[in-house]
Amino acid sequence: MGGAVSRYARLLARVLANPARVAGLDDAAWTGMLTVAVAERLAGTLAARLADVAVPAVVAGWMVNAARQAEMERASALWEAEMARRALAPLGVPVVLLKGTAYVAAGLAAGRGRFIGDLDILVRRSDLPVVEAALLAAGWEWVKPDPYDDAYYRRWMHELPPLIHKTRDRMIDVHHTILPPTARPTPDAALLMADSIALADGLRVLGPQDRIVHAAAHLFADGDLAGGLRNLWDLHGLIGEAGCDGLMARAERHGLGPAVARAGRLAHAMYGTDVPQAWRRLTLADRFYRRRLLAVDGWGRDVRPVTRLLFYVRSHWLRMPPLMLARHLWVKMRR
Amino acid sequence: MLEGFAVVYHPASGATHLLASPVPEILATIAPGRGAATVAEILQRLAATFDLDGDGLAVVTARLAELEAAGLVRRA
Amino acid sequence: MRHEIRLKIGPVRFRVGSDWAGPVAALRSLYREYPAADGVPDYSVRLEATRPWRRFIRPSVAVRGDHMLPDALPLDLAHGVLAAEIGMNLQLALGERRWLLLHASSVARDGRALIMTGESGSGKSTLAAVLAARGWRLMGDEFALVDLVTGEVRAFPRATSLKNEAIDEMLLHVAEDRFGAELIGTPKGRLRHLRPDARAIAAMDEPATPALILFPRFGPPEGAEAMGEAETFVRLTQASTNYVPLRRAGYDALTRLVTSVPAVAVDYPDTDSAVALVEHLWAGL
Amino acid sequence: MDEPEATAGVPTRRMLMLGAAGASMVVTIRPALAQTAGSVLTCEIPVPEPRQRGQWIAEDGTVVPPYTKDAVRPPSRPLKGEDVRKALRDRRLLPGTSYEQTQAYTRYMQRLQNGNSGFTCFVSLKMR
Repeated sequence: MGGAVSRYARLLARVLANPARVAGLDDAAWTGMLTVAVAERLAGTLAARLADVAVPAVVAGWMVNAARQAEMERASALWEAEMARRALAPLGVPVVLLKGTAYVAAGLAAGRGRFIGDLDILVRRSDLPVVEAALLAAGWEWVKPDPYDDAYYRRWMHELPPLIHKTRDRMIDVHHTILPPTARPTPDAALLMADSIALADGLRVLGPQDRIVHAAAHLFADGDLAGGLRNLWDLHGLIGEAGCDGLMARAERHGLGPAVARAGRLAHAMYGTDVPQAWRRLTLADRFYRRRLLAVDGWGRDVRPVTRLLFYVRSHWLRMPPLMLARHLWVKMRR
Repeated sequence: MLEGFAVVYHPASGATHLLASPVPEILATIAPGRGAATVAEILQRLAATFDLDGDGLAVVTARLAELEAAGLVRRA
Repeated sequence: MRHEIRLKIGPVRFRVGSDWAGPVAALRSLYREYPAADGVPDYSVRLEATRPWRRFIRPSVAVRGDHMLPDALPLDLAHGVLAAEIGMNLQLALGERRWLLLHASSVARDGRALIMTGESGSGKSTLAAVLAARGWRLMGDEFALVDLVTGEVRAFPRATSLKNEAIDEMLLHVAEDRFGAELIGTPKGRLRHLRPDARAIAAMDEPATPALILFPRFGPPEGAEAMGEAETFVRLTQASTNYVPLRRAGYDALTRLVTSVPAVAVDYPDTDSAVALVEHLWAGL
Repeated sequence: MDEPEATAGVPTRRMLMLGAAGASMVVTIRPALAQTAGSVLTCEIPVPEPRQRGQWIAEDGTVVPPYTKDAVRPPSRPLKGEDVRKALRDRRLLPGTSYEQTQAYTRYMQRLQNGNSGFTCFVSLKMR
């Protein structure tokens, strides 16, 4: 398993798990590893991991760039969350931060150096109309004024169509649950909300084990595994902080036992995450996932096109019942 | 011409803003130490330092809305 | 990748990979006098076929790398050097956080730097090349790198990119053997690279203290007008590719620059009068 | 309030001109996208976006089904940034298009938002 093409992706995973392994790396290994880190949006994470180990002088400049960019993203993400908080506070409804912004706001290991793009929040489904109106009044606007996409999102997705702030150019995704209603597992959104934790400013984050469930759902039940190395690194940190006691029971309540178990097995295999004995061995299918996670070469190029395509088709399959998939592709195709 | 503008850096947002008069003067009335104020109080504080022309209430309300959108002031 | 070259331009190390030999051979020739760039690059640039078969049939170069812009238009293989130049510019423009980047040309004399910034077509590249031919040290024609701590300018002397009439103009000042091959019909028109002289390359790691900022504009009538600090500040934020992401550090560096260095908007009808204006302003500092 | 740090001097005078309520007195420095893309220059704008392939463009720049009354056919290839820039600057027609097509395509591009294909390219052209 593996092969030369993913050599630097595997090196990156090993170094993230254990930064001391950079000792003795030659220039070619550094070059390949740093390039993979940029391509997989793990540059800031790697720089944070390497902050306390000795690195050769030739990579110091790269480290400065990565660390400063990560610090900028952290500060921008927190400000965007604060602006959303100000817009929504008068409503008095619970607002839960998700993913990267939640990790930095709560000071979690997964947030250290992390790349952060959009702001993701979770609100109660019944609050969606007032939240939408408050955001529109505070300067957010629809990204795509397109009726089909709009109807599609409202009917089938677990989030509002994306909004972008008109002066800050930042996107916000407003979720009412963590997977599309059409997907086979049906997470218990009310339970996620009920067990969420308030931060000092009134914004909330998911409970420790629900964060794991969400990250696993995001990685395995809701996408084509693009950026998977990064998402799996999140899981490594989240599992390290929350532990695995009672985790499977929690995952089952959201219908996501298999996704969480797979996340645990792969995180252990790739990053040495501390998990129960049962998760310390990869299944045959897991190995195929690992093959996809590592499908990037030392120039940052996507490799293994067939593996990638299979996971892409799978991502659509997971989100929609077959008849709907056909209709979706048909509407997309005819336009 | 841009002279006469105040250039301010706002650490929380990382944004740089150019503020034209009377915005810097309005901000000064609610600077840390002087405490929060209603629109009417801001007008009073301005009038203590300056002679004012025009429709003070409408202008101060409009400027505060701009400042709020930029995240520089917050409704208490 | 099949073909690869390492380049060190000023303080920045690149590796450029290519699906074809041509672009790498052209870069090798253009940068033959530059010091070896071993070690670990700061950035990788990839010149790739847009589709596997496009390596052979109507070859078309996609510019990719660590940092990419959406919507980037592929280039003809014949313009591979331009593709590499665009790729390297883009890495700095999108990825660089060590210095405040100004989209500007710069030259130096006695350790002090003249920074020239303006829209493309303002003649800032040509002006820098002409001043270099008249004894100034060329620091760069695309980016001036302002140190966030010291405020000094670092050089980024990549091959000067001359367009259209500027090529003919520079052939009057510099021997033709310093030019690369002429590229016809690029998206920027006719384009030819000029290799910086030995002095510019030898001194490329030496910073200079900024002494004067010019906003040149090509066209009559001749004139020079001092620019206020606030206007200079705002114009330079728009000339910087990384002012906003640098946050506080960018604000501090730019504030220091505009409050310590005079800025002048100059209009010039021809190169000779521009050089005379520059010398006059420089003498008056 | 949050605390901004002022630099250039705040003008102080006894008479304070308040100006009009409708004017904008707070301007925020935006990222210089133009300079970033300007160093790249070669970009293109698909009209309409690839996912809307085959649709036509109405007079007001919206994307409409083919053969809609008063709508125009989309260009067969994405528009080149440089052609768009010249057309905008010189108020000329885009190469190989009619007046109506140039109008419709321009309005289409003006409606693009961040996230749409071609947005970055179009913004960079307008700003240079």
